[in-house]
Amino acid sequence: MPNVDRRQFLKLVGAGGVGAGAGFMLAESARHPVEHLIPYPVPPEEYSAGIATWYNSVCGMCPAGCGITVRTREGRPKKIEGNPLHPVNEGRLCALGQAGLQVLYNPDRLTGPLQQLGERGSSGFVDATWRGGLDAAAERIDAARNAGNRVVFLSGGVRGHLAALLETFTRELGSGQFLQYEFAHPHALHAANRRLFGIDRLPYYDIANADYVLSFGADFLNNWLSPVNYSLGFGRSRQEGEHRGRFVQVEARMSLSGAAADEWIPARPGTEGVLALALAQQLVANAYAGDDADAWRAALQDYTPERSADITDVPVETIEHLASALVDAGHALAIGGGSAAAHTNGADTLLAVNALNYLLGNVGRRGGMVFNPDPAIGASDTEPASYRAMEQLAADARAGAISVLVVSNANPLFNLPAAADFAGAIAAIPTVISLSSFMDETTALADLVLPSHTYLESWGDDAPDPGVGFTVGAVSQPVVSPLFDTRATGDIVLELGRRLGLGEAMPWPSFEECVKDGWRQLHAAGGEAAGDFDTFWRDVLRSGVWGTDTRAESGVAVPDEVIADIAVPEPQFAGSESDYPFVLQPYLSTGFYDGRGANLPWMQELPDPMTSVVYGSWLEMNPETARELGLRDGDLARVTSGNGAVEVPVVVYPAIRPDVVAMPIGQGHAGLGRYAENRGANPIELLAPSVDTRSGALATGATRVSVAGTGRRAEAVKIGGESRELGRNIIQRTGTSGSAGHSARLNSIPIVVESS
Amino acid sequence: MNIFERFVAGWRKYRKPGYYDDFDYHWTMTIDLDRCTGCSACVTACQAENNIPIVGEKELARGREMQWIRIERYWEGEYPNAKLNFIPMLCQHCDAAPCETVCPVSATYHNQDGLNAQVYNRCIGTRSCAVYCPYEVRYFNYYNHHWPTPLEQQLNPDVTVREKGVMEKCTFCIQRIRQAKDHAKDDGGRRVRDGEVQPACVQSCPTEALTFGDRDDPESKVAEKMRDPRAYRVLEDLNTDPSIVYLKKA
Amino acid sequence: MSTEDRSMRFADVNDDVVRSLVVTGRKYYITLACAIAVTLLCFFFPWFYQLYYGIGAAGMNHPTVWGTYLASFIFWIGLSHSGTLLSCVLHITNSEWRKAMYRSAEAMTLFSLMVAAMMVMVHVGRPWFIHWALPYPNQMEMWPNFRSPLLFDVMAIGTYLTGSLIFIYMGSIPDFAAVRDRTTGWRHHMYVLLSLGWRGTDTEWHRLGWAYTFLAVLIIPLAVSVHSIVSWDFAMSIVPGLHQTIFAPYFVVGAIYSGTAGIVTVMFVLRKYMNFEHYITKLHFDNLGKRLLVLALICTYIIVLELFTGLYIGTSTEYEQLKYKLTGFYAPLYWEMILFCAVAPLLLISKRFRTSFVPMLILSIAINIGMYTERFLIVSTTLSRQYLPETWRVYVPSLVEVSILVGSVAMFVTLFLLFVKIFPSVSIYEVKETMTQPARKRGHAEWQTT
Amino acid sequence: MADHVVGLFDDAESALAAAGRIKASGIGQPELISPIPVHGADEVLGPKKSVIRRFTFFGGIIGGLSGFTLAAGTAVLYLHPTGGRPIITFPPFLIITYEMTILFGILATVLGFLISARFPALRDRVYVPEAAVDKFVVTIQCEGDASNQARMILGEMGAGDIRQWNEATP
Repeated sequence: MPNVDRRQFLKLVGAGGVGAGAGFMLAESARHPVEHLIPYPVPPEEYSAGIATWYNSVCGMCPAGCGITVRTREGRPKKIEGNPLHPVNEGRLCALGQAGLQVLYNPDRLTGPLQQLGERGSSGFVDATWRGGLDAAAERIDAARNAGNRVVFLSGGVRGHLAALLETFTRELGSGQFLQYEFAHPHALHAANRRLFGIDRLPYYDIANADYVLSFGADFLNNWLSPVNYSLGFGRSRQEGEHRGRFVQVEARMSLSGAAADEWIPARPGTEGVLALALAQQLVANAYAGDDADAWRAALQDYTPERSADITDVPVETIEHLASALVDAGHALAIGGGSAAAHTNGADTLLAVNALNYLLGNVGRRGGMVFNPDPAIGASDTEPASYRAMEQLAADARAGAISVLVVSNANPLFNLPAAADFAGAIAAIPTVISLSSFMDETTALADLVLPSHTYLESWGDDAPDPGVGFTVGAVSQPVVSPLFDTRATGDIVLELGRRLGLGEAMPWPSFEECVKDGWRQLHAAGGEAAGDFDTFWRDVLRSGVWGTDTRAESGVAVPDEVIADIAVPEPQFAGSESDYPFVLQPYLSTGFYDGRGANLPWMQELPDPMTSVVYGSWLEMNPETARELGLRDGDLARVTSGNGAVEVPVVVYPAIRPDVVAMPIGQGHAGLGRYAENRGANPIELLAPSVDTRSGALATGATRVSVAGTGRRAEAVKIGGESRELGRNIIQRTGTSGSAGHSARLNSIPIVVESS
Repeated sequence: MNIFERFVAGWRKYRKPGYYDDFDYHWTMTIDLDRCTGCSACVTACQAENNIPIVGEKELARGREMQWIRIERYWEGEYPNAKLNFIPMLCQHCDAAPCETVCPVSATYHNQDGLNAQVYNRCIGTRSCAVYCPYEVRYFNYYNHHWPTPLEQQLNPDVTVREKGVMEKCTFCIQRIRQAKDHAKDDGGRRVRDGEVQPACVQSCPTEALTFGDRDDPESKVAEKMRDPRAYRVLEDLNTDPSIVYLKKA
Repeated sequence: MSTEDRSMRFADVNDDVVRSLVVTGRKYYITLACAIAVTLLCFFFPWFYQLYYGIGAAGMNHPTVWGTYLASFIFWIGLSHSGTLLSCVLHITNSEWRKAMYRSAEAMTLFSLMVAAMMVMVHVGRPWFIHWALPYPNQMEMWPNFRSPLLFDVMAIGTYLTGSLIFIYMGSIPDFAAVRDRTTGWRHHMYVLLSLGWRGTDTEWHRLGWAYTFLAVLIIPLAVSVHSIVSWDFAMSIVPGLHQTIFAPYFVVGAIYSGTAGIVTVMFVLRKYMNFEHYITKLHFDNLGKRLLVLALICTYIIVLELFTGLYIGTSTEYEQLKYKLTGFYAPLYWEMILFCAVAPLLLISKRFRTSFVPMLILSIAINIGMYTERFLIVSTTLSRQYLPETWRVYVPSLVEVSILVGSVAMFVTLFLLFVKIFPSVSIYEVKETMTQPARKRGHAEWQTT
Repeated sequence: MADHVVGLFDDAESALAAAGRIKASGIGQPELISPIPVHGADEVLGPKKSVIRRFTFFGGIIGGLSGFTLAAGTAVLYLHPTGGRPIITFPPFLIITYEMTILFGILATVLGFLISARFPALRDRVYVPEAAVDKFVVTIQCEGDASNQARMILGEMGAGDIRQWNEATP
């Protein structure tokens, strides 16, 4: 509701006569709703008013790399839809991907370069020019380079030719360092695959053809790796033809995927790997007939169902029936990640899960996991930085080894635990340059802001990883002329390169040319048969994607010493159980991913699928736990870890272990514009700096917390009311009572019965 | 035909329940609950396509959400056997819609496509249709909503922006249906092909749980899904004859 | 008739009534000014605010799209059932005691109908298009939907308003004539017009008698239908708790009940402040009290019946609805309603209570508060608990709504205050008819003074 | 022109008796003007029949027909199928019919009343202001001898005041 200021108030008082009211009502009825002009003073030739144009591009909202089709009218993007030709998403798109439009049109976007004249972090930003801004940036970088100090380019996850360009840029600087920090990067999965199979690629999970999917903590239907692709597969495994795959989810807190599962198994957090090994042990004991069966048997002998049941808190019967189901299923597939990998033993857990896959004989097979080939375009050697690498960066900064930090499309201040004190590290860096499109927490601490285009305004390309099991390349083309005085990240880097005399290594006049040049090489590799490049390029732009389905079955082997070494160590939690009785499980939220979606009003208004909460964060806890703590739904609770405390409303959540509490990631921004600012709390702040020992990734699920009521109420804004069906038979199941099909229209009065 | 016969013919015509002999198209959506994961992609798709306003936290706290499709969630059982079921709920486009009869100004009526149409500029805001709707899928504009610049540029020019005091609801993306029908008409007057038109929600659904098409065409995907023994309709005993057919969870 | 009446002469009646019209004390002006001020401040100002910003100024939300505005609408419609209906019934049955009070009771009908119509304007989202609900030829070629229960309302209330207006006017014509002769200036001109040239000839009396009786006969079923139709706004839906066959009689009884209580309130005020002690006596209160008691019992019966219906249907929807009503968020209001509408009226069993003025006033106000609550509960408890539990949400009225409710009462008071200065609020000729005149031949034996 | 003799009585019975005498004397049809309806006037002055009942009856019938026609006609002319109901639906249209029956019945009754009681009065008629308070008045239109005779009768019957009234002197 709009605020009434004094003037409006007086106006209203003035209108407080009946006569005035009548006139007002007339005026009200004559008033037209919002009208907008066509944004084309001089339209391009091919444009005709009222006809929509579709442009294919690549989604930049999460690392999955879905293909998108953007519908534009009068030169303005109106809707983002999935690109039906793109094999990752086949025309489908998740909520966050569709909200990309609000990244473009966000009212809080930075409209031009800014320079900080006051103290860092103060509101002393003044408008600057691009020329001045780039000169200043080049000057600082040049000075650092000459002094032999480090220049760090910290970006979010990038792929394709932009990654290659950034790599070239930092390499050519001599003292440069290129770091990619992606909060949700599956470091543990990489580490596990590397160790078990010697392959450093992510697999493609062929869920569509699997008969039995056993997922350990991976919220693959929501935001784990490539959710749209997995969802497509999941849908097809469920009800396509005669085949109806079963799906079992093992996790401490029911995720969206857990809700879709046929069976949900709340294992003790951090012990999912033990369960996997217990199943492996059963498999080896009962069904596995490979050459290395003996080695496995020896390695897994400790993981008996009984012992594993003790560790995992999963009953022996469950373990046994899972094992027999795995054996009986035609194609059984184990997936691990997400909350199961968020512990100090994350990589070991995933290793155990992959071992299960290996024993099920589905690695490289249909209905199993297929390793993706190396990306065809813009190969970059830079492994995304783990938490350990970021800690190192912070330490270097504090030691004064870093002169310039360029941050692009990353928000380490939000995505790193308070314990890492990245703000302190930044304070020690003389020059911080941000290329962000938004005034996020990190950008607020920059000296110079050179705002970049959003992904819808810039050129780019991408080889999705995890892909679809075969080589795919996609071109991301601008779908709208830039709305503001911003520039593409690639162009900014090229411009800086020119000013720093790196023109030889980066000869392209624009990033568009850089991308095109890369694709020209790709095209040339195709030889004569590929035809003329311009036609090829036009076709790629038109379809938005390039690649052929060459998914082939292949086998892998596991070295014996790895088998012998297989074990899942006990997870280490920060904080003692007596002081901090609950394990905190932060999870990526549906709308915000790792927090990047928090400034999108659609995402703020998207009810969380599990709790229906909008605009805010909350703490999920088991009803039993809540009862013991004397908390009710909507009480404001104080969550304290060894590293901090936040206050959030309680949401009683029926499907979470009593010893676990969970919080969604994404809210709690101090910056990022009007929709995100000062809303909810950020659970990442609470996390202890524990890492997964093998991969160095932040163990997000390894922090213990205590929860106490504050005596205040602050109900989370929920869309949903009563969350029980009360025997009304709204969601029906096959085999339960209720009206059968649409034949029984009249005799199906629902009687109050406890639904079984 | 003499006057009497004409009268009798007219009488028969106007006394026919539902009035239409045949719908031009009988648009129907099937929702496979076994596939639906509750990912909410459809919600945002709808919001983007249909210019659904951003209501704001304060208004949402007062219960004035506007999204035309919502994911309902129902818990079942207790820990550790708790289960969460989702059901997307949108206007059911009932053939015997309770909302239509109650509108005093005919702002909502049934059109020849079997759609429950809402005429925004006719609506005077009695909100009685929302009361009569057992599915609670009609949403009211309590205010004039604003899009902070430049967010207003995302508005879909094919869909009106609704004024305060107007009821709104899912239209099955009628602008897309109209476009497809026009296209088919230009294309030699053929009928709209199955799959040629999809509402935004159906188009976005990552698990392909939603299917849309003409029920009268026995070859269509929806007709096939409706023949599935899992097919049922929510609150069927109310005899509203909805055009949304759900497929039971397994 | 009480003894004091016997000593009165015809001329006194004229004097009293004319005095009530012409002599206006400072107290009246202060009251009127207050009433107008409250109407403007509490009704029109918030309403304009709401028009400017939208219905969102009220507290309605997604499942509960109807709120106090509609409850007020039903309440005022209900209150309107006091006057004209009661007056008609009593006229047909020739009840003697009706005559002193029916005029103001009918005025209540008229004004509560007007306030109810205002509530409709306040209720709808776009009141500037409210005329679209009327059948009139227009360039949009759009006529209303006659299948809509809401349109039944429009028709029924329109008819009722017309009928009540005509009824009260027709009954007042001889009085206008009587007052005409005693007034001067603009009042005289007004009454000349209003009295149509009434002389009081035997033919005129005869015609008036017939027309009046016909109107009464027509209005009784009309009044019954009006509130039945209002109930159908709800009962025609398939909302659990609203889709009830008992609703039509329930609403009619409730309406007469609250209307009768309203009459008691108005009688008290008239008696006290317009110096009508001679005309409005204990007898009236006694009779009204008996009627209230009967209505209270019927009302209680239906309230209980409603619970039984819910229990017997036995579906989850009805059952939860019932449970919610009795124990949920609004339960305190429910029990308050039971106390005010079903329990407290049992006091009326005592004749001493019925003939004491102040306790009757308090009870009548309590009954109306209870009946308002009942209307509010019909809307709020049912709409917030419909078929899909996921949509359940409580509704709390906003400040604007409360203010408009208060303002609507003030509007009613304003209209009534204006009325008492224009219409003879006690029927001169009918009071005279009841008075002892030894020289007059009586048509009916029971006219002899009791 | 039209002269009237007017006699004022204190009570209805004497007035009625006087009127009866005058009627019997054949001077003309006397008229009774009273502050309240006088019961028994029919017996003295002759029975009255009013046309109001016909107005009411036919008004109601016309109302009913026009009500149904309005509803059904609107539905047929502006085809808006709603709720799977037929275009011409009986239960709702009968309610409209019912309300319109009553509305037209009421309006016709008023019309009948105005016509039969000759309202509004556009010309001056014989009238005595006291009749609106407490006097029962007998008037008779007569001239000359008849007028004297009437005065005599009125005086005999105990009229408190006997006046002459003509159009020029209201």
